[in-house]
Amino acid sequence: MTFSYYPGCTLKTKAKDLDRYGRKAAEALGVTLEELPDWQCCGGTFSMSKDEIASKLSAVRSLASAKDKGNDLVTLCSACHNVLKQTNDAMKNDPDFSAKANNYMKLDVPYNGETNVIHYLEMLRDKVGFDKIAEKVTNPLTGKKIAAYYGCLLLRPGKVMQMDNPENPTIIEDFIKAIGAEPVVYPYRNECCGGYVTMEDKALAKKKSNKVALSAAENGADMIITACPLCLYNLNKNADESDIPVYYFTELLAEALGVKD
Amino acid sequence: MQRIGVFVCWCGSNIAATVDVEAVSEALKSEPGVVFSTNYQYMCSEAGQNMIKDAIKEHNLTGVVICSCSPRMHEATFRKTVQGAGLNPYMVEIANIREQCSWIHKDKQTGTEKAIILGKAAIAKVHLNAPLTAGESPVVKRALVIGGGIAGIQTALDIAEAGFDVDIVETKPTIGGKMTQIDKTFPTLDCAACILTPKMVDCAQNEKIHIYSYSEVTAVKGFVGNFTVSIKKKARYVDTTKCTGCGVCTEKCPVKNVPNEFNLGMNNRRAIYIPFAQAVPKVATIDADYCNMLKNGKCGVCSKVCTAGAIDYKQQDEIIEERYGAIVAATGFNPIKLDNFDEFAYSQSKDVITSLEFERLTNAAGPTSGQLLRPSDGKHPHTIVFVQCVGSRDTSGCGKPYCSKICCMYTAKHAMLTREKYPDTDVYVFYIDVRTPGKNFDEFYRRAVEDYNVHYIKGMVGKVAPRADGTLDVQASDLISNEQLHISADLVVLAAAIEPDKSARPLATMLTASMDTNDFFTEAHAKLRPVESPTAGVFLSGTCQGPKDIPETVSQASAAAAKVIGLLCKDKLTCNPCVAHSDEMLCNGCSSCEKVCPYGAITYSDKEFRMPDRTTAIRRVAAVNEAVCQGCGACTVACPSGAMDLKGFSNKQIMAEVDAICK
Amino acid sequence: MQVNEKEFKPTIVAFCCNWCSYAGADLAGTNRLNYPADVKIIRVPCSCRVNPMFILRAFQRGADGVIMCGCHPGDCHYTTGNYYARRRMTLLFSMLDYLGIERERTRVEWVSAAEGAKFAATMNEFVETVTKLGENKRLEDLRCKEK
Amino acid sequence: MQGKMIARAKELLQNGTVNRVIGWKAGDFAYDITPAVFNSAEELDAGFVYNDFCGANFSKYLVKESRKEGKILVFLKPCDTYSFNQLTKEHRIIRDNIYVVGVPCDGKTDGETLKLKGITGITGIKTEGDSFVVDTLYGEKTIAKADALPERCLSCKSKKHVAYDELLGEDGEVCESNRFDMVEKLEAMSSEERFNFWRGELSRCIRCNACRNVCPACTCERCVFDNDNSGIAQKAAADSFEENMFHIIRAFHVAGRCTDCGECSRVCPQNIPLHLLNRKFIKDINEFYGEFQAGEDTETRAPLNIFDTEDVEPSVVYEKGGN
Amino acid sequence: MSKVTKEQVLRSSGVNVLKCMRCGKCSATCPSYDEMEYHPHQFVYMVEKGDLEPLLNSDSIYKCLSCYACVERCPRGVEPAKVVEGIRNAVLRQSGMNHIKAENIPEMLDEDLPQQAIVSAFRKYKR
Repeated sequence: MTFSYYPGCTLKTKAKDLDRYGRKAAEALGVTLEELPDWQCCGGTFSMSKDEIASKLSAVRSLASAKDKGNDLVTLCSACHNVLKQTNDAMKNDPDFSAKANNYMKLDVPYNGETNVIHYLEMLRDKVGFDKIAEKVTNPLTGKKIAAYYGCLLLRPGKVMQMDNPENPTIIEDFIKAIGAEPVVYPYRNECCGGYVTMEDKALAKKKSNKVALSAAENGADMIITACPLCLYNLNKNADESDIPVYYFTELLAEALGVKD
Repeated sequence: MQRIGVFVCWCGSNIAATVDVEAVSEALKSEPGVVFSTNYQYMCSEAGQNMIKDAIKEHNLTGVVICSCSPRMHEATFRKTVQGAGLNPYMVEIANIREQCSWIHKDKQTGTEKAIILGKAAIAKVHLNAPLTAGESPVVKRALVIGGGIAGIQTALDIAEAGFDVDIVETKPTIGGKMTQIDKTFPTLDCAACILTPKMVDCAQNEKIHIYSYSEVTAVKGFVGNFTVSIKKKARYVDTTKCTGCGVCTEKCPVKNVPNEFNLGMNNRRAIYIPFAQAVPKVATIDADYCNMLKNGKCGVCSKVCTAGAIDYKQQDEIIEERYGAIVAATGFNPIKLDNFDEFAYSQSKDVITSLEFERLTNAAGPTSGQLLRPSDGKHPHTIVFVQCVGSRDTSGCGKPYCSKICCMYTAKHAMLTREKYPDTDVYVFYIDVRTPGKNFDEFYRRAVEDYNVHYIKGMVGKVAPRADGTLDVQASDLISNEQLHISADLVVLAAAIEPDKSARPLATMLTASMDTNDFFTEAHAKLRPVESPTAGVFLSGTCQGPKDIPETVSQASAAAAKVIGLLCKDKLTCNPCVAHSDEMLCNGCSSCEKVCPYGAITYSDKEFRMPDRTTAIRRVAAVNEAVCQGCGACTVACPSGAMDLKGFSNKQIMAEVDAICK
Repeated sequence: MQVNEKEFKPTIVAFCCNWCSYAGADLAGTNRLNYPADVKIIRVPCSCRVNPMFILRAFQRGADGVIMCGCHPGDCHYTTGNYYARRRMTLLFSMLDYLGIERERTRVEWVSAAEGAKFAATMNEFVETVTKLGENKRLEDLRCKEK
Repeated sequence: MQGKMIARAKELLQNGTVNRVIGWKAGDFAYDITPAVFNSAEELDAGFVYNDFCGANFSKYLVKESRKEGKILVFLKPCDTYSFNQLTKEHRIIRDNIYVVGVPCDGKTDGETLKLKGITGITGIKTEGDSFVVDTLYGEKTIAKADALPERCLSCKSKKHVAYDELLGEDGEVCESNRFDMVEKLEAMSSEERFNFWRGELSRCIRCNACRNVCPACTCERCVFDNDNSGIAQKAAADSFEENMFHIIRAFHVAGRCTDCGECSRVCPQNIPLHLLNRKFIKDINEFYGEFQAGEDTETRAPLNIFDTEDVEPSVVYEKGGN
Repeated sequence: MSKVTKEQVLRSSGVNVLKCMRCGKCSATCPSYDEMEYHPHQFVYMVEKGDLEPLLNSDSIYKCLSCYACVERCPRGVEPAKVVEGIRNAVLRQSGMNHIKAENIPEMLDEDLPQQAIVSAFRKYKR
């Protein structure tokens, strides 16, 4: 099983763990992740404005390059996934935007959203299969009570992301079961942690991240896992009313598969 | 050559505002065959109709073209008019210059030009019209009501009252429908069971009414006055003629964990059950999905305890066929599934319930014997939040675009009853709009606010977060005070939108009745024929036509019954004379037409013909049964030789219209 | 100065079944939903009444586009008529395309009695498409054209 | 084979199974063979032939013949039996009045084709392996079948008889055929190219009606083109539209019924490849509604007289390739 | 600063504010509600009225977390967050209106702050 892989800027710097464990686990599962040779930063956030073209072009370039490779494009960072998926959707379904973007890009063959963008979690669920993962787990995290934190970008807008039920997701919970731990469902798992304003408004970021962390703790979780570097940072740094640890889900996956050196 | 009269209607200003009616009647005057052309304010008025009649007599008209509204509106009117003047009613053609011209074009010149062309097409067609005579078909004096809720019950009772036989087909083991699950009814607060169950008993006892419970319609053939319907009587593994409804079996059955649908799964029933005490017919039914005897042949307890010997594990589904003159659809509604609304935590918390579940929680025959208790821990809730419009008025694709109509009133009822019975309970209602048109409805809602101090808050709930301590954190907006609220509630009640029952869509297909995009049955006319389907002989009763409360449902049910009685009173119906006809001289006998005819109206026989060369030949030729043919025209295109044609819509007529339009 | 060429107004024939699409067209009118006057509707009892001969005839007499509307599959007033119509039109359109007649000049659309808005939108779209194609020159009878 | 056929025909005449025989009869020249009815052993001896020029399909003659007194013997090649079945299915021929003897066929040529290849003065023909050996006034000439067979034989769809009372010789199998190649080629062209191709072909039509007269599916009591009441009566193609119209309507009328016997193209004096119209319908039907071969049996409903609720929408035409 | 028009905001956001039925679910679901002077439903309503000035001058446009909760839960498919972003973009596109200035960045940084926070802050708040 071979996929194109888009790591994104943060995974190359502050979130190396997310990337490193993700690659190791993939290898252990027999999945080949081929890093797009010429990927560019996705821009970090998808501009909701229809007339914003330029800021979305770097994402389009990466998508077009993945199309040439011919494999599904796997992302790991929630934010990159959101940007690539939304941009791809616009290229596919917004003729006005795709015409303008193609005009700017001057590709040999116009790009119209042909690449299939999937998140690493979707790859685990739909391509590898959680039951297969459970079989390969050598070091099950038995007894661990883990709270999945989806945040906002992984699931929404639901019509575009189409990963799971945006209000009652199960994909990370199923993942947690696959690695032998017990998922803890709590209501704030899909509410925003306020990561965006961490530079701008610390107080708001603290308030929101505390709400998430406390809700997870209140429901008996030992730890929180996430797919988003910004959420991880924010929950670690700003959720000061709770000391619940936060990990990348790939780290636990690598641990369960016995490849976390 | 026809002598044609042209009559252009102004329809007040509806046509005249964007079509120069004078110019149209003037232009059409010079068309071949037109000997008279005029225009008038309202052709459908008595004066207008007299104008047509006078012109027919004065000018010896043989054909009439009326440029007016849609033929779907007044074709029948004008056919009657010309008939009054001695002309064959099928010598009229209508040019639709209102719906398909004046109402959609703003520019007068454009509208006028198009109206002239439409008029010319109608003239071209009427040139080729021939007088047609309608045949007759008999009416079977028996009606079928599909659905045994309050709508179906009322319709059946009224039809039976008029002396006609009527059958009710109900998929559930008992009639009664949703109303059996409701506790009290607004705005009078009388007990639903007290007013419904006597009607159910009336149905059972009325000798004109036959109830097919636990049955469904599987096929419908025929047409108005003469439908043939297949009804599947599902195996209930109990001989209904022997069962006395004593209920011993339902107490002894060892399978105790079947979710009780009557209480919406909030408690359990046995594998053999009677839905509730007042069920009609009051007989037991075995749930084949759970019965041990039927699943693996091990048990047989019910059979042993049944003194009447009514249990029959070998019973099979049975299909019976019955003929009817009229069919009433009364398939009712269901609350929508709330899968798309998990922000309200319906699937995460037992204490988030729907309004129908709330009805069961307050009903004396419900799982809590009428005590309002939290499903999670059986404690009294002290703060209750009602959320309105859950899935109603939703155009995002998650819910239904329409207003479910009944939620405002039943929520006011729930809030009021709660406050009355448990005055220590805080009750909040989040609303977008409170819609209470109806007799004594707004007064009812105001009582909830003014007399019972229910907190009505203009705003919506955004998120319900179940807390570890069992409370529900309700995050909502209060648009009047412009703040975001957090209410710690014990129970949240969602007013889920209602939708037509799933059986309605396949039924509509069988009945060839049309449906709207929400799967409600379409009425023949939104204002003037609200209880008839566009398909002749099919009538609509209750919520299958649109959201309705009980009083409205009952009025519509009686209205549908009146329409059915009107039909069944007739001994014969006039057939549509626009039927297919085969030219025997051209017929190849190939059977193509017979294959595509949906009514089996075409038969073949060998016939002796005198050929042009004076020999005789035996040829296989088609013949159309005009009483059975409905005039769709499928055969006319299947026929390679052009032997088959359709009266009133002949090849030449349609091509004449094409020519007139394309000229 | 050059005289402006007269703006091309296509001739469009729409065959509409009486029970769904003609009623849908009526609803478009009742709701005052505009679509170009170039569309002229011919009422037929059912889409299965539409003979390929009618469509060819329309082209012969100078139609630039022909559209057929019927009940949605499964909702035919006569139960099955539109299913036959669907096959006939699919094959006929494919043949016209095969002969090099622009495929956009023919169309089938299912419009229910409740879909006035869809009717108007469909007609607007179809007229626009046909207007772009211009006059139908590949399948016309010159003798039938006005000089 | 000819000898066997005459012998068998005589037997059947003699024992009263049939009272006449429809077969091929030599004309003035060896290659202009015409259909004829033989009433006696003598007539058979005098004129009955069966050789590599006997291409004509007799099925259509049976529409009239089967309505006459007594039973008639007919010799059918594999491809003729498909037309025969189709006509039986449509009640156009009375099966009980016909005795069918299936005869094998390895492709039939005609004088016209041979002449174009430079073979004239033909006095006889026989098959030797993959070649025809033609006797001419100028001696024996050999020509490869691949060069002398018409398209319909080169892309033969079946050597199997689907209807017969008895067989002479071995029965064959349904063939792998490449008969849709040209249709595919046309489909791949641009709309403009297709238009020009068909204008080039159809503009040669002289409306001689040969295609219609020979077509085993065109057996209407009265053709719509000859019927003043049909609204589309037309005797001669007066302009490009009418040329198109005649062939579109004709192809549509036989759609789902045409067995692809190829007679239309065989008889066209202008060499218009009319079979390409019929094959387009056949190909579309196969693709849209599943494989269907008209005349394969006498029960299966014609594709246009049946439907599936999940049929493709007409918009499939816009979605396919080309433009 | 040239005048920002309602049409500009509508075009840029691609939102049809007329679809709003004033249920207030957007504001009910907004995680930044208490930090905002004008709330999501007010953005929609005020843009519909053409009352843009207060919004353009309010800090509320920087409080939106772009978390799509209102987009996801709006029963009418109005997508209020896009209106907020439309207003914000209108402000940022005016020259010299960068909300975050590069010279202020170093003091906001700490060593663990992920790249994406900086990148997105620039994208979102800078012209």
